[in-house]
Amino acid sequence: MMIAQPPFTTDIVAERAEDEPALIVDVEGFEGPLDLLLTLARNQKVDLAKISILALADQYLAFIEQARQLRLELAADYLVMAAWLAYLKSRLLLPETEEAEGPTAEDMANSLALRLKRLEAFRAVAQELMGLPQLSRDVFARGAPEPIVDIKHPQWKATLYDLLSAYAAQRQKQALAHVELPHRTVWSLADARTALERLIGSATDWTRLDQYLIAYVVEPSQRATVMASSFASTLELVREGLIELHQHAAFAPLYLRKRAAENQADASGRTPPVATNEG
Amino acid sequence: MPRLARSQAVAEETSVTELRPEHLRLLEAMLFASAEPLDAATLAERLPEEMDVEAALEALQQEYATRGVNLVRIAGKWTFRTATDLSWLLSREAVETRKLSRAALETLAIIAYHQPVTRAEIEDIRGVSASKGTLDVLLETGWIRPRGRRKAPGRPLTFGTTEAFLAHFGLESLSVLPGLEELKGAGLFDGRLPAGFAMPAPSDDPALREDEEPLEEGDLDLGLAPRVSRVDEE
Amino acid sequence: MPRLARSQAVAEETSVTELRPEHLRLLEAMLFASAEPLDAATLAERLPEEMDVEAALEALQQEYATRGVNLVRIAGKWTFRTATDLSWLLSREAVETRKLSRAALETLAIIAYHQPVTRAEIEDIRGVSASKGTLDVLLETGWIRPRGRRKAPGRPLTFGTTEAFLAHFGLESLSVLPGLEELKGAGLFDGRLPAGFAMPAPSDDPALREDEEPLEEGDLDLGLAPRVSRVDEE
Repeated sequence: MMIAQPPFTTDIVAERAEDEPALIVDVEGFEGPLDLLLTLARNQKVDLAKISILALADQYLAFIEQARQLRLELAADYLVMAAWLAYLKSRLLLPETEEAEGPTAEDMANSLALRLKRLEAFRAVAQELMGLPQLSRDVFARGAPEPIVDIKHPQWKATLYDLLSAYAAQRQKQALAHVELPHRTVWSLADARTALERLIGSATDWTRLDQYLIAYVVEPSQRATVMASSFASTLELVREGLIELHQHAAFAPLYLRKRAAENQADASGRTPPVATNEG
Repeated sequence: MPRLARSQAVAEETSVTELRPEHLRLLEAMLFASAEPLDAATLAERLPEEMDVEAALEALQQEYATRGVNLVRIAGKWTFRTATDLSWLLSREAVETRKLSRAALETLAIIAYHQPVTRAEIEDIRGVSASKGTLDVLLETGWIRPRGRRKAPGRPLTFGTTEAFLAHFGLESLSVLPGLEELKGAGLFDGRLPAGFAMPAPSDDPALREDEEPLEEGDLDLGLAPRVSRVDEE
Repeated sequence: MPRLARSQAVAEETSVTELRPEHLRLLEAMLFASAEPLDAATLAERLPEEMDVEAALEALQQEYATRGVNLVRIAGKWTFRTATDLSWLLSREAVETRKLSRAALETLAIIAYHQPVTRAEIEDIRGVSASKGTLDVLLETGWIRPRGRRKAPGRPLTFGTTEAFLAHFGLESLSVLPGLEELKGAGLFDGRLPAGFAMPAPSDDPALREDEEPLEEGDLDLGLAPRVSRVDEE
C-alpha cells in the first residue's frame, strides 16, 4: 500500500463508560469474557484482590443466561468461559478431595483473579502510555529539516594496462575494418596512363617509378591501387615502345625513362643507378 | 514586557553565548538540521576527536531545557523537539491522525511491556482471540515488528516494538515506559501465576532470547515486516 | 543530569534563560515546528495578543546570532537556518571509485597517443562518433585538457593529456608509452595488422603545434575545462 495515511494516535475510541449498567446485554461492547468479568468485578465496587470469585462466576453465568434467553449469538470465547466458571463454581462449592489431581479450586480461583488483575494492570499502563506526549500531536520535530547532501567525489580508476589494451584493441579493429572495406578509390588504367605519359614527357633520364607516383598518392590507403594501376600502365607503355623499364632485382625499385628516338639505337645504353637502400 | 529588561537580558545572554564553545554550535546545527534523531557516534564524526560528545550533549540539553525547543534523547539518539507544554500552541502543526481501536491499544501495550511476546500470549492476557486486523493495524503503524519465532510447538512469531515506537512516544528506552515499575511491583507476575505468566523486563534488544529463533526468509513477505520506510512517509 | 558536570558558562546561561520571557519560548517553538517560514502576522495570530512580535523576533534573532542555528528573515518571513559558516555540516563527502567506460578508455588512449587531437579526429580513429559524455567524463578525471584550437574550418578544440594523467598512470613522460613493437610484444596486437599500420610517437609538449592556435578566454567557461572545482559542487 503506497497511500500515505495519517499517523496513528492512541486516543481511545468507543470507551465504555464505567457506570454503564453491567447487565445490559451488549456483548458487542466487551473485549471478550475477561473484559466482561472485569466489568462485573468493578461493579462489585471492591478491590480486585478481595472480589468473590464465586459471586463473579454467578454474575457472569447470569449474564450469559440472559443473553441466551434473548437468543443472542455469543462468541465461543464467552461460552468456554461460562463452562469453565460453572466448573469452578461446582469445585468451589464441593469439599476438596484429598486425592484430587491438578490445581485445587482455590488455585483456579486465584489464577482467574490474577488474570483479571493482570489485564487491569495492562489497561492502566496502556492509558499511561497514551498519556505520553506523542510526536506530531503534542510535540514536534523540526518542521523544515535541512537535508544532508551526499557529495560523492568520483575517483576514477583505470590502469595503464586497461588503457593500452583498449587502444590496441580498437586500433586493430579499425585497421582490419579498413582492410576489409577499402576505399574504392581506384585508378583506372586510363588514369594511370595519362599521368605517366605526362610524367615521362618531362623526364628523359631514368626515374624511379615510385617517385613519380608519390606525387599522386594522396593518402597511404591509395598507395596500393596507384602502384598497381601505374605498373600495369607502365608495362603497356613499354610494350608500345614508348618507355623503357628497368628493375635490377626482384622487389627493387622500378626505373623508367622515355624511349627517345636518339636512344633507340643503343637500347642497352646507360643503365640506371643501382638502388642501395631504397625501396 | 519592558524593553529595557529584555534587551539587558539579551545582552547578557549574548555575551555568555560568545563564550560558548564552538562544538556546541556544531552540535546544535547538526541536531537542528537532521530530520532523524542522531546518535552520539554520528555526531562525533564531525567533531574534534578529543571532544567528549556525551558531555557536550548534556550541556546542550541543559541549555535548551527551559526553551521552547528541548534536546531530548530518544532510543539512545538525540534530537530537538518542541517543549511538551507548548502543544496547545502548535495544534495547527498537528497531523490528522487515525485512531487506534481499544483492542489495538491494549495489544500495543502488551507488546511494549511484555516483549518479546507471541500472539497466543497476547490473547491469553486479553482473554480473547485477537482479530486479524489488530496486529495488522499495529504493524502498519511501524511501531511493532515480528522479531523472531518462539522455540515452541508451532514456532509462533514473537513481536516487539521498534525504534519508531520509541520515537513516537518520546521514550529514551523501554526502561522508561510509564507505569513499568508499578506493573512489575504489583506482584502480578511473581511465582503465584502459572508458568509462562512471569513478566520479564521488556526489551527491544534485537538479539534473540534463548527461547527465540530467527525469522526466515519469507516471513517478512507476509506483510509482517516492520514498515519503517512507510512510517517515514506518513 | 548531574548539575555539577555543567560548565560555568552553561550554568550562567541557564540562569539567564530562566529569565527569558515566555513568548520567546513560544516563538522558537512555532518557528522550529513550522515547515515553512512564517511572517510576523501569522506568528502574531497564534501568540498572545499583548505580545510585541516584531520586538520578540529581533530579540530571538539576536539570541541565536552566535549559535549554530540562526533565525533569519527570508522574503519577509522568519525561519531557523543552519549558520552559514557551518553549511559544510550539511554535506557528507565520500570518495567513490568509478571505472572508466570502454569508450572513455579508448578515447583517452587516442588522446594520449595522437595529441593534439580534435574530437573529429578521435571519432575518425575510433570509427564511431563520440558520445558527448565521454569527453566530459575524461575532462572530469582531470587527465585531459583542451590545449588549443586547430587552424582549420570550425577551429575545433584540440585535446591533450595533463600531468595528472602521467601521475595516475605512473608515467615519467609520454615518451615512455609503449610503441607498436612493444604492444605487439605484449600480445596486445595479434599480428594481423595491415601493412602500413603506424602509431604516432606521442608527445604532450604544451607548446602549440604549427597547426594550432591558443585557446581564448571563455573557452574554459564552456564546461570544457578540467572540472576540479565543479566536481566539488556535485
